[in-house]
Amino acid sequence: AGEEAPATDEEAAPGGGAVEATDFTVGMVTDVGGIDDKSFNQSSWEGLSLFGSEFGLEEGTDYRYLQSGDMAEFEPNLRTLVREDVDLVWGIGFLMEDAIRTIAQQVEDAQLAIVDSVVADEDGVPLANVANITFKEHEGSFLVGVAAGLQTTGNKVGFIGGVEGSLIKKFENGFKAGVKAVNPDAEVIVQYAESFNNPDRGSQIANTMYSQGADIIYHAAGDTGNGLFTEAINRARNGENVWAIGVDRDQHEEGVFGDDGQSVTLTSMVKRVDRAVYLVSERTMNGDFPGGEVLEFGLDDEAVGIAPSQDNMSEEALQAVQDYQAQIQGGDISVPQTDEEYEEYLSSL
Amino acid sequence: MKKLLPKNKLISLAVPLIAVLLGILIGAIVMLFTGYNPVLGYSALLAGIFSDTYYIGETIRTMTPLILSGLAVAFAFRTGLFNIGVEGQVIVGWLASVYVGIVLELPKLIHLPVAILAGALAGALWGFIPGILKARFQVHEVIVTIMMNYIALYTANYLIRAFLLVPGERTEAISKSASLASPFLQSLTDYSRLHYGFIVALLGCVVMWFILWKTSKGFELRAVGFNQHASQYSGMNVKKNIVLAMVISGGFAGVAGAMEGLGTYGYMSILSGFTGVGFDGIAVALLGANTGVGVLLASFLFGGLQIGALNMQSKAGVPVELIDIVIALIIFFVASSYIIRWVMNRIKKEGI
Amino acid sequence: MSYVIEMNNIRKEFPGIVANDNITLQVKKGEVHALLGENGAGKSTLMNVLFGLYQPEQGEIVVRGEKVKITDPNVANNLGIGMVHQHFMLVDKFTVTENIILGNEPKKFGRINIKKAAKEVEEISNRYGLKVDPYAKIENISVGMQQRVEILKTLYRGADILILDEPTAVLTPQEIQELISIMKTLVNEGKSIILITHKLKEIMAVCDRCTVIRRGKGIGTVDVSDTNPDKLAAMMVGREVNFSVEKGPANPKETVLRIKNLTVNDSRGVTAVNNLSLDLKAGEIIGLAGVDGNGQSELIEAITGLRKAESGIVSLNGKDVTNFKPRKVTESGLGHIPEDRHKHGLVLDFTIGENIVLQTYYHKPYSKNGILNHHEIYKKARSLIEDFDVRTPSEYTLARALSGGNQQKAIIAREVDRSPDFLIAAQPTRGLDVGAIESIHRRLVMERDKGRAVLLMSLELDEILNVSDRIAVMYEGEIVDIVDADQTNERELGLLMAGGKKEKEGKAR
Amino acid sequence: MDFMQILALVIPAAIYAAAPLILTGLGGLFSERSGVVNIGLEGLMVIGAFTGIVVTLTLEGMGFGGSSVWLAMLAAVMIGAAFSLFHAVASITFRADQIVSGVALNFLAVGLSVFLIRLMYGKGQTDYIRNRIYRFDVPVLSDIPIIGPLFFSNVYITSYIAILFAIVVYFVVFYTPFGLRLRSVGEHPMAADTMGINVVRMRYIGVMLSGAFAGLGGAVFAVTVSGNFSGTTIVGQGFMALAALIFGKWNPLGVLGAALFFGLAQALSITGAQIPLLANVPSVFLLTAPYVLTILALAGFVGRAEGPKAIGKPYVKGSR
Ligand SMILES: Nc1ncnc2c1ncn2[C@@H]1O[C@H](COP(=O)(O)OP(=O)(O)OP(=O)(O)O)[C@@H](O)[C@H]1O
Ligand SMILES: Nc1ncnc2c1ncn2[C@@H]1O[C@H](COP(=O)(O)OP(=O)(O)OP(=O)(O)O)[C@@H](O)[C@H]1O
Ligand SMILES: [Mg+2]
Ligand SMILES: [Mg+2]
Repeated sequence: AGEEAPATDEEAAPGGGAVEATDFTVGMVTDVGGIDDKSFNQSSWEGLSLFGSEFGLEEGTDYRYLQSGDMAEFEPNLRTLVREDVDLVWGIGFLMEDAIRTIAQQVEDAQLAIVDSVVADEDGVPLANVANITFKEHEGSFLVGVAAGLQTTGNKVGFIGGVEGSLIKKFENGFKAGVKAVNPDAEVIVQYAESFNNPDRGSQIANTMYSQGADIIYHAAGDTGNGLFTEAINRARNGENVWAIGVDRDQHEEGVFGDDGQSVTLTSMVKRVDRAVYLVSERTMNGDFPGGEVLEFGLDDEAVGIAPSQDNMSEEALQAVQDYQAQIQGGDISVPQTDEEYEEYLSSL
Repeated sequence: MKKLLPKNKLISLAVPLIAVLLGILIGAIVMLFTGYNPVLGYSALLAGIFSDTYYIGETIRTMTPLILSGLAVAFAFRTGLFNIGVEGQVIVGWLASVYVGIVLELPKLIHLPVAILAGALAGALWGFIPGILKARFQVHEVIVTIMMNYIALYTANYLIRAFLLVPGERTEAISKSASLASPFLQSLTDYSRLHYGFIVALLGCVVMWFILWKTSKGFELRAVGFNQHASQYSGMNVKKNIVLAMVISGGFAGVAGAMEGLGTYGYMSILSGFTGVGFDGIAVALLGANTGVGVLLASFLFGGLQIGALNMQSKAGVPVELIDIVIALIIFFVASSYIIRWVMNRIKKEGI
Repeated sequence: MSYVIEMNNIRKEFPGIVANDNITLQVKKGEVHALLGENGAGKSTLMNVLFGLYQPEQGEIVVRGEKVKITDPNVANNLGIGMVHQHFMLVDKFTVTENIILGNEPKKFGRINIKKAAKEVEEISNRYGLKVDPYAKIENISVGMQQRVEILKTLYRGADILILDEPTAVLTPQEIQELISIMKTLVNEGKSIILITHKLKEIMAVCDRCTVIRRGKGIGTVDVSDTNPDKLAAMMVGREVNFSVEKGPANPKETVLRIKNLTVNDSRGVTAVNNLSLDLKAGEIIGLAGVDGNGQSELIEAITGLRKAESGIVSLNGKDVTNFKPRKVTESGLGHIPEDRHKHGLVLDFTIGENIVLQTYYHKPYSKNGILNHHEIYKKARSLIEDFDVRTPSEYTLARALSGGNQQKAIIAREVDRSPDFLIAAQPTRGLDVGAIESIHRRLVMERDKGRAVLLMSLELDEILNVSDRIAVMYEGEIVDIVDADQTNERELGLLMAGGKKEKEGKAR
Repeated sequence: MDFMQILALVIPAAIYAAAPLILTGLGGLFSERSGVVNIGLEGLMVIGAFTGIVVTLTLEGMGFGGSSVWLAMLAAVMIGAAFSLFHAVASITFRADQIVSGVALNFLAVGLSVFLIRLMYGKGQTDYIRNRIYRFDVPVLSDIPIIGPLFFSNVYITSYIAILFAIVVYFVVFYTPFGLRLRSVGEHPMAADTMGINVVRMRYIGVMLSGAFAGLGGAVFAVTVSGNFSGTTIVGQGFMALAALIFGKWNPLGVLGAALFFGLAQALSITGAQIPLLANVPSVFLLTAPYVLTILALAGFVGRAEGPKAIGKPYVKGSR
């Protein structure tokens, strides 16, 4: 599974090069991070860009993005696109749920899509004109947990979350489950930074965790997680043997230190928002808008998993990751998402 | 002397106008030098404010909390205090109004005012703390209010997370009976988020003017702001008035928060950072010369620029940050009104 | 005879006013030259021109026979001109030495050589008899010592032409005597002095010649030996001035103010008023005399509720008002013209109208149910401006824009208009010219004759003697004696103020 | 974790977090001691951080390697000083309200820097710099028991620089002619004027020094803490520095102490979650601790902070 190339490569395009200009238009609204946040906004835009260039759309008119300066701009930005009759309007991130709901209910012929959330009406029924894209982050996190559990030398690993909530809980519980699966004695230290964009806090939390003896730390904290890499590099340069696990994208680059290209990144849990964006956009262009559906992208779709950079992974870990992936896909393991499920999972071990 | 007066008034009016023009002019120069077309940029900006009822609705919606936070800053200024803590007061006001909007069940006629009042009270409480510290211990209100901003941010986030969280990193929505949202106004403005809050904001302008200039309490508040010794000498309770000034200022800010909670959003999210409403309020108050009408006009300018900037980004590709630059320059020129006046007097003299 | 300074045909304008209109001033070497004029006549302006703070629109300055252009104070300093400003130019938080060496610091390895500087300061101060403590902070020393520091500043820079702008306005009689002898020492050393003062007696005492200006115009220069105070005053204001206050005998009635065994601490917690008792009757003026700092200010603050009384009783019209809030005391019949008009008397950024109702704004008719009635407020202001001859463009003018004398008139108007049974006037004429003083004194007597009790606190013995019926002398927080005004004189009062009655020796501080 | 371990964790973290605040606070001190309020410290830090990152990235691209950050910090000092001219011209020459001018500076700094970032890189934030300033153990000293691990291990050289600056500034402000003149201008500009001191020039120097120091503070933050630049790199640190200035009573050593105190509270708020005794305390208490403690300290034992007397007022020759 790990051999998959990033979405920017040709093969990721299921359409396969049938380049023909259409009059389809698509737009996305980013969170405050913008399209270069090294995280899901960027990933989404990569997916949309690939989609656009594959199908001969013109950037800026046929496919484009609007960046939100703050939360108050979600709705105006989304509405701008809807008002311009853009065929498919993406809201990137669960924070846009309410804005999308409002607009979807008011403008019934709009076609909207949201990443990481499900937009439902008062009765909990998904709205018919919104496509909901979610990921099985817990599954991918489980796999990096397995790697961490096997490669820790001190039986102590750490998890840094951005802001506590059901989404990041999926990362946390999946990760913990993975660690425990292969190394029941290992301790997992968990701390939330209460922010997705505070690398300073990220590095201090990492500092504390490493000081306590954790040698591998996984983060699901957006920009805050960059502090983890700073701290890990700081320590690695002083000769300590510490690792970081990246999230969302292959974060090998972030961990590079020294002149010969070593990286403190053990591996990364990739979440292929680009792929989902590409696929759903394509479906919509082809007249198959998945409105009202909740699309759950997981290991099966190769939409979550471990990153292609695997130099720092041990053979044993790589092997174990593959085994567990098969088990999950085969339904032998049900990866916990919530704290309750995790408790259950633990007692079942 | 008498004859000079209208002329002076004219200059006073002209100064902010000139400041705005200069700010926009330099913005155009910046665009020109950085490869954007200023004509295209500004026409997109204008179109993004006026070209559609939707934009007008959004502009007014953006103005609403700005007016109130501007009033909060202006009120404090008028009473000799610098309230940098409007931001924090907005946050607690937002939370309190939403909380009341969620937990109470009352007929609209009662629920809505109570929810707004809750916002005002929370903001007032947040203003009370720096007020009492200033009055009792002479602690500089500027630092305390800066600190209170952070406390508000973290505390509000904590309270939401601990007690009010629903999926989506936010509180649940307020009941309809506490909502300022208006389907009528929305349909009038092509589904903008315009809500009845702007009436509250307009009332706010009147209230501030009334308190400061028409009541004996306002007389005291201003006197204490200008000269504590003389106020004490003339029998005013200086400490009480300092606290009261901060409380009222915080109250305005709290209502600004309520506008977001009860109007624009109908809930409160976990905030990843400051809302900016409070800090913009400082600029609005300054540009508006700390008067009710001035604040109203200034927040129209700011709200319009902020909403229009979105269109400028999407239509002309000019980054929204350009508007921040323009706003900064406008504040700069307003502050430097001395030099504008000086130049204008020069021109006039030479003209005669 | 050559002049050390010649200012010829100086003209200086401010927006809307010609402060100096073709003034000529010639100062001889080694003389004390008085500059006399009403408030606002343009004296300070002229001196600021000489010192380089202002540039004249017209005219020339000749120093020691050479035509010069004094573009800033540095130039003046280099020409040997030093100025002691009407309002002290001292940095409160600096020490005496730091203030003196500022801008001219002796250095050692890049740092200030404060020891050397302090020694120099001590040397100069000993040479001219200007006693100062080089290491004391300005905020902790007396006004008199601050003045000496100002003079030292100029001497440290080697000035031999000294400008002293109203140096005595803030001094006690003793300090004035000291200053006069210092001036004499300086002149004997060959230095020249330009002295601005409103006190004609001082001119007669130390000055050789006197230049009079009126409304920005030079009136003339006279030899002091050829003139007398009446002539000078007439020159200054352009008419005859009556110095002695015309008043009939007092007609005291019932006791209005009764103070019994009052003890008050000052801001540092030291006893400032010590077990003091005093009765004041309707229809009389008691003058409160004393050297500054003997508890007068604290006494007044305690009476008015601005300061807590530690023990004792203050009663007004038979009602105990001890430690009442200021407003309660005011409402019980107190009017108070405060010592510091800018700090306590006025809200400078309020209009005259608003200042006029500063004590009464919450009353009918100025407000009703908490709502102000601007119409009534400004109606009142207009009538008081008229009655008290406050010179202001309008009742909407900010108090800040008024001259000192007119600000004081506005305060007096406000306080007197409420017809208080008891009126405190603390230093009501400080810094004002004779014309203004005359009218204020007349007003105080008028109030007495209407049956009010007046407590006049002043550091000016002339004022105390002229206006009061009885004089209470304070020394170290106690009233050492109460004497009838027409049965005492300056000498006796001076002795009492120095603690004479208690047979205490030494300085009064 | 044992107590020593906690200290070894918290104290270096406190010093590290304090460094940008110390530098910026010292900058504010120069400006305010000369009589010019500087709310614009935040904006000046933004410019410093912006310069620090952009110059580092550019120099790295040109192959300067490890020296890039140092040159970048130097550049930040100069650009910071130049940018502060905006505040100086407005508030000194144009007699603008100093608070207003500072607020405008803050708006301008964020707007301009992000605008330029978009122009230069086509996106809202920069890449991460490669050559950061990394921690090191001071040779020999770090081996001293107790003191070594607390103060000489895991330290940033920039922290030492900041502390050194605080001491130097203390000397300059209180023991040199320049310092005396600077303070006199902030206390009583007219008095200074009559003593032949050029008030306007002193104030320009004060404000530009504040720009230089705050620029350095921003750059230090950027190259040690954030590693890249975006509109949210500096959020509130400038205001905290201002608080440190007031808390420290406009005294360089006071600023040092206040900044260290803030740093300590911040370090505790992060590390506290993993300290057994503090782990069960809701995080909000730790998060808000620095701010609450500052307020309590001001109300309780620090008491009234009285600034330079003439602060905030434009100096107009001959006015009274
Ligand atoms: N800085 C200033 N700017 C503008 N006008 C001023 C300024 N200073 C003083 N004035 C004007 O000068 C006039 C006289 O002011 P000044 O303080 O010299 O009064 P004064 O000489 O003490 O008068 P009085 O005899 O009433 O005490 C006032 O009318 C005031 O408006
Ligand atoms: N800075 C200023 N701006 C405007 N007008 C001024 C200023 N300074 C003085 N004046 C005006 O110049 C006139 C002369 O003022 P000046 O201070 O020289 O009077 P003065 O004779 O020293 O009075 P005083 O006895 O009160 O000290 C005043 O009436 C005042 O109106
Ligand atoms: Mg005067
Ligand atoms: Mg004068």
